[in-house]
Amino acid sequence: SREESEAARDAQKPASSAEAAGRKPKALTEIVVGFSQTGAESSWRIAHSKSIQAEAEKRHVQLLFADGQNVHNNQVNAVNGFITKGVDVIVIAPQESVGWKPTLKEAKRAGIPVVLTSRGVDAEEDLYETVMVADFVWEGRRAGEWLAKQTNGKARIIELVGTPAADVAVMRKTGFAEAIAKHPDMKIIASQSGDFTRTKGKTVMETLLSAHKGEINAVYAHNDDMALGAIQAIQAAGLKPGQDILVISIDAVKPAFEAMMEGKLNATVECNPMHGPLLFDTIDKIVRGEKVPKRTIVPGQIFEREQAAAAIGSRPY
Amino acid sequence: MRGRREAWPLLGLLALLLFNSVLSKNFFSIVERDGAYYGTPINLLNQGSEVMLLAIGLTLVIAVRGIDLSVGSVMALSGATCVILMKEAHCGPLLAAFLSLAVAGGVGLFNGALVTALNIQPIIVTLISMVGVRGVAMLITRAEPVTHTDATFAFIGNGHVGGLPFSMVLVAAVFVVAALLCRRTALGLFMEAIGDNERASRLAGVSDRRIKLWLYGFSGLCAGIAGLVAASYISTADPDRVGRLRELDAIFAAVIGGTALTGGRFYLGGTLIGALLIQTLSTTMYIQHVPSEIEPMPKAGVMLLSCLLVSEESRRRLVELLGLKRWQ
Amino acid sequence: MLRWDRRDLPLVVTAVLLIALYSGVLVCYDTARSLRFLVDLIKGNAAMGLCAVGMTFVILSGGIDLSVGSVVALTTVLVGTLVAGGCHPLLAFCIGLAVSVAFGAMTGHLIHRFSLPPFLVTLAGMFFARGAAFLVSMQPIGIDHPVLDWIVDELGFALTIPGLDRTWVPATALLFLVVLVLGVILGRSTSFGRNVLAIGGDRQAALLMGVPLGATTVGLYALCGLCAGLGGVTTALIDSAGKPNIGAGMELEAIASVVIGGTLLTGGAGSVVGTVMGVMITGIVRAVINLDGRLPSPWHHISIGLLLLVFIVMQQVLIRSAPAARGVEYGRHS
Amino acid sequence: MLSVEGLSKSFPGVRALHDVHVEARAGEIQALMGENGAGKSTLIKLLTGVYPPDAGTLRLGGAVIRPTSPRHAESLGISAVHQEISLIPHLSIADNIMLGRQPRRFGLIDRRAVRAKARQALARLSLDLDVSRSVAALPTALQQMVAIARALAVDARILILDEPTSSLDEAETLRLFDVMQRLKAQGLAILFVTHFLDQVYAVSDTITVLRNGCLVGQYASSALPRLELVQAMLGVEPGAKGSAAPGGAAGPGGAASAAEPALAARGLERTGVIGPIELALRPGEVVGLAGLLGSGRSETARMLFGIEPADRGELAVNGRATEIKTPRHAIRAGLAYCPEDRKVDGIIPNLSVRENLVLALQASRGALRVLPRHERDRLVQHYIKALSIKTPSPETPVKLLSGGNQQKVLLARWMAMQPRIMLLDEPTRGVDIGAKLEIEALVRSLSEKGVATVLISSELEEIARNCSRVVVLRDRKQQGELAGESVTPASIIQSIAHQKEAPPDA
Ligand SMILES: Nc1ncnc2c1ncn2[C@@H]1O[C@H](COP(=O)(O)OP(=O)(O)OP(=O)(O)O)[C@@H](O)[C@H]1O
Ligand SMILES: Nc1ncnc2c1ncn2[C@@H]1O[C@H](COP(=O)(O)OP(=O)(O)OP(=O)(O)O)[C@@H](O)[C@H]1O
Ligand SMILES: [Mg+2]
Ligand SMILES: [Mg+2]
Repeated sequence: SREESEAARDAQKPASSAEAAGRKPKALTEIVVGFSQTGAESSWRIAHSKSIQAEAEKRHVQLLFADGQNVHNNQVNAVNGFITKGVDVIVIAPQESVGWKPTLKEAKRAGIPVVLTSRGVDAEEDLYETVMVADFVWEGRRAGEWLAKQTNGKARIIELVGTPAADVAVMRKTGFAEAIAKHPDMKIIASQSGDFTRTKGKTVMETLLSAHKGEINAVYAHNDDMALGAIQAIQAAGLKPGQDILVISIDAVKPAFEAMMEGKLNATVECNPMHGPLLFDTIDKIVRGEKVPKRTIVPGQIFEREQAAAAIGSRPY
Repeated sequence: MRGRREAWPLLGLLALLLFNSVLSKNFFSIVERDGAYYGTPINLLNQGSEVMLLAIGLTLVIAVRGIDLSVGSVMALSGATCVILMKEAHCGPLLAAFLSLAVAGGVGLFNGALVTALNIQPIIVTLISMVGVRGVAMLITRAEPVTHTDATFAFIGNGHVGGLPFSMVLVAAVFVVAALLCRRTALGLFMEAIGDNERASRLAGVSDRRIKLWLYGFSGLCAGIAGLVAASYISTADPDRVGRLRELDAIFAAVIGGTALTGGRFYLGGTLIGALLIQTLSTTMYIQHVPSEIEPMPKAGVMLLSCLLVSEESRRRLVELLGLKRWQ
Repeated sequence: MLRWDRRDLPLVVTAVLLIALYSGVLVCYDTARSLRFLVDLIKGNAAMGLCAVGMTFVILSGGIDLSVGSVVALTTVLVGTLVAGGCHPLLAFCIGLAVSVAFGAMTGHLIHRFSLPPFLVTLAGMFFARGAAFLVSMQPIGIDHPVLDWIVDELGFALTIPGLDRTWVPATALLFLVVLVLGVILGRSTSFGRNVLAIGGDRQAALLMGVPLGATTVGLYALCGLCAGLGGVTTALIDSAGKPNIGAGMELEAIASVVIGGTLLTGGAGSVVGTVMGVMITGIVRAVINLDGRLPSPWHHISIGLLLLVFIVMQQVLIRSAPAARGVEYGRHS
Repeated sequence: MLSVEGLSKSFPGVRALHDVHVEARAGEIQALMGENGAGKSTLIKLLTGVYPPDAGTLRLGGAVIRPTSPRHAESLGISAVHQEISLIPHLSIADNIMLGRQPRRFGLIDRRAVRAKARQALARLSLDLDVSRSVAALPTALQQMVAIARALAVDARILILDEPTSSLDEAETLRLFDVMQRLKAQGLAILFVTHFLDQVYAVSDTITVLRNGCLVGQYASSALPRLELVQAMLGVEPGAKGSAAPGGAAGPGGAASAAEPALAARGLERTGVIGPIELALRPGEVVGLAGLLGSGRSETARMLFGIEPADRGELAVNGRATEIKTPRHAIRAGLAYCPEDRKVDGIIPNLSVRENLVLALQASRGALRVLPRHERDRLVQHYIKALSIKTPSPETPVKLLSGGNQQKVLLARWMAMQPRIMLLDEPTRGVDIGAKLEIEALVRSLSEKGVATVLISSELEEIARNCSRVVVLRDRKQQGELAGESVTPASIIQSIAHQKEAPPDA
């Protein structure tokens, strides 16, 4: 069967870089890391890639970078390529959490440790070393709580959802819904997808503003890009974003801070993309044979308008 | 005859608008503020302008039995070029816009050259540019959305002229230019001849290659204008997401407007109606709170219905079904 | 008896260039020098390749099917939901395939019966199937079943090339290869295949020559639906999951592979063999980018574009300059 | 065997057939005659189920039949060759002949058997072709033969041939007639359309005449003199139209002689395809190109017109050395070319008669100098009348016209250009006798105005009638030239045959 055949193959190639069971400890500078990134669809994602690439360079790790162009299958193929190539560590930033099991099994069979970043996968825990994520549900909940406090539990909200079925969107929606469920006077008038993009954020907001004239007093966007689009739509409709209509979003990228400084965005919940340093600390431990925790939450915080000016200087992305 | 042809998609559009005005009370309400009009119908025109621009260019290419899948990527490229030129080369907005349109037209001509000189199938040529051009757009913006606020630039996608969105003025201008070129000169005749029977047209002395080349260039140019509108609309050049799958919308607009993918007769007016139909459809989905996940379903339904409406064969069958003997 | 046929020229040129491309990759990247690379290539492109086989027939008939990507998604969620609901996976596969075939047949019926443009109908089909997939399940669902694990882990065979290496050929790759062979036979040696070519070559003439337009058209799109359904089953196996949002853009990739393989988009000329080469070419080009691993994101796009462009241009130049091509112009219908 | 009762069919704006009764008997060849647009092809399409009839019944051996598709008709035993050659260009000859009836082995097509059967079918027409070649590469005449072979390859009870001989030369036509006689002896009913009166009398037993969609009558061939046949078809005294009847032709081209050649080709050649050709064409002269099927007549015209341009030799137009690499060059130099295959090279099917007619003229003026509306209308009116093109309106898509009328539109397209040199490849193909004479008269009147013409025709009579000189081609090379008194059908045949060492496929 398969196991035998794989064993036979490994026997034929004893010098294979990844030796299945007992990995020899190695230094970071000796290893090759394969990194399968989702794509380059948002400022957040780009900051995430950059952080990892920059850190690899800093620590002299050879990093193979594969852009999945937002297609799950491309990522699976890239990871399979890494396995064939026999890299030392595989880093995956999955486009989707579901659909990784067979590939991870494959990596395990080849004895290559897998580190997940930015999103977890739906698979047994022993298939990967560790996962490094932000808590998306928490982010949504935090945004909901903030809005409840600001509006004293009374709000008529437009929710700009991310890409349908993307689990970040699902979780941010869930968290937010949890938070506002406690306040009967907080109502979501419309919940429409803005695809995580500025253009669709603006288009959807424009349309909804015309359709619900005078009814809306808050916008919750699943990412900053959509919020920035919505802000433009609010302005075009002759209203003051941040004042007539409160706007809160998630991610905390630089343009969001600029918008907050102009008073147009009220708050943004941080979802920290700077996984690089933490990631390579973890990889370092793994290749040296140390134990690492199964799950690392990359912590975030909420930034409000008032803090923007102070914080923007230190924002790296 | 031409008029009759466009009546059917128009009927579809009117039906959709009627449906909206019944279901949502202030669908047609328009307000005036600072000399400009606002309201859902105006939004519709403004938001639909991108697809209209793309579809005008595509209609002409489709008329000569071609196709241009690269338009979405060209949008991204022209927006990116313009913003980067303004931001990093400190070009004036007009010069930047002009240069980026030249780049967009250049991509179109490149497509045209490969199609005509090397005889490569249009779909494959433009599919390759679709991938490659997107890459170039990402390269010049370093793969990030680039924001640039400039009043003149912002005017393209947000400004008003005579109370109407400037983007509509652009659409009207491009439409009039295209229509005049095709219908007041013999170009339209040549295009329809090429699309219908390329060999025979060549033997009749029509310079098919040259016409095709320029039409691809024109399609690139239209996509370039659409790209400027898109970038200006959000004051940002977004190289990765702008224009994705827009080519399908634009082709749909052209085809529902009566232009066949197999070339020949083309209907620019029908194309505009088709583009409006698509935009109205999306707007309807937003307004009626159709969950984004199942949004495609009703969209498919309306698309199919409008196809059936436009197809002569299906009208004939319907008449047969209803037992009405004679039609016309 | 093998005879040289001028109409096979594009195919031969494509094959030669494919071999050249593959050899180039072998020389440049040592990791490609394994059987596993090849098997990965097949496995990784199995779903798209399956769609491309069905698409070949549709394009040969002068049509197009934009719905395949969505049908893949619909099949995966159907399988996922059914298995999650306690249905046996094999039964779930059959139901998924039945639905996709029915979907394709319906598309074909609409196209033929009301003489609608395939582009519009299948675009509507693309939206419809996507929406239906989301209706079945709004969220991705993992598929967990011992039978599936067995298929993924145990079904297949170990392939050894003496002196080279040994690798595992999984069921998904096998399925693709089997469908390929069947597709080639269907295209070359059945009257269905001839009829498809006839319709694509000249619809009116085909009608006058007694080709059953209706049955063939419905059959075509049903076949394409079946292939997309198989693509869905493959995807469900590879991912162990059903996802309503998968397969977007797959239709264009499949069309690209078909056309690169030498099939005319206007119909009437081309072959499944060509499509296989097209699938391999696009697959290799993508794999090269990943093998290299040093390119930043923008260059991924640009390199794919450039490599394909060089390939296509060489293909055309070689075909045109080949001595046999002279005088072909005489009867070229384009 | 087949009887048609009260058959009617209307298209928007046209009554194509009205209350037609036809009787086809087993073991009989029946000729279907009528002017262009009389409704012959429509009748055939009703018989083969391409269109449903508006009214009327069909009976086959007494039983009422309602063919719903060509496939259905074929299963009923009705096999047809349609007027516009209906073959699939990219498929091989064998596939075209056997499409839909391939022999199988283990459920799969037995390709060896397909080829063998196709070869057999061709052999019945004494043809020996490489059946694995695609039909697109064949000259029109051979395509026509393949289409006929296909129709003969089934066990039909009724065989319908719509202008099968329009692009065949004499030898091929005779071979076809031979086969028809054999089939007739086997008890088939054969329906046969042609515009050649000689052929009608050579093979047919009965003659059915249609005029304007109505039945004029059904006659025994032996009882219907030619003159009466023509009268029945045209509905007028033949004298009125047929004044320039065959034989009475005034020797043309007498006037032009000493003037500078309008077109002079010296050693013109396309390597491996055609040539070298030596040709000097004086203004007002009509030169014929004669040769067997595939001898390279069409290729010569295509080379002169720059479609497959020459790669060696010299060409001078009006004494000036001219390079013709594309059709546009040729048009600019004053050439016009009416192609042989109107479906592929000629008509723009979905455009209107008007648009088809002005296309070349407009193309030569460029896109910007639009032909004024009234000018267009005048041209179109003029040519519709001059060539008696039968069309419901100038706005009708040309594909809806009858075959002969499409051909006239093409001729009109080129005459409107007022060219100095005309290359006419089978210009009278599928055109009825009345119109044929009109076209010939037009060619003559143009030549009187100084237009030089190259005329290609498989009908040697036509060449002899119109040409002052004939260039004979063989095996795609120029073989010789006849001039003056020696231009007669007999001498042309002799000239073609004389240099033949051995018949090609005996
Ligand atoms: N599909 C159609 N739609 C509209 N009109 C048609 C159609 N087919 C034929 N007609 C018209 O019907 C009439 C009869 O045409 P038909 O082809 O039967 O003539 P025909 O006798 O075969 O002439 P020819 O000798 O030129 O082939 C013509 O006026 C033609 O324009
Ligand atoms: N018996 C044949 N089998 C296959 N191809 C042939 C045959 N005879 C001629 N050809 C092809 O026909 C072409 C020349 O035909 P062309 O059309 O010039 O002849 P033509 O004299 O005009 O005959 P026609 O009047 O039948 O068209 C050549 O390319 C040649 O390859
Ligand atoms: Mg006819
Ligand atoms: Mg000829």
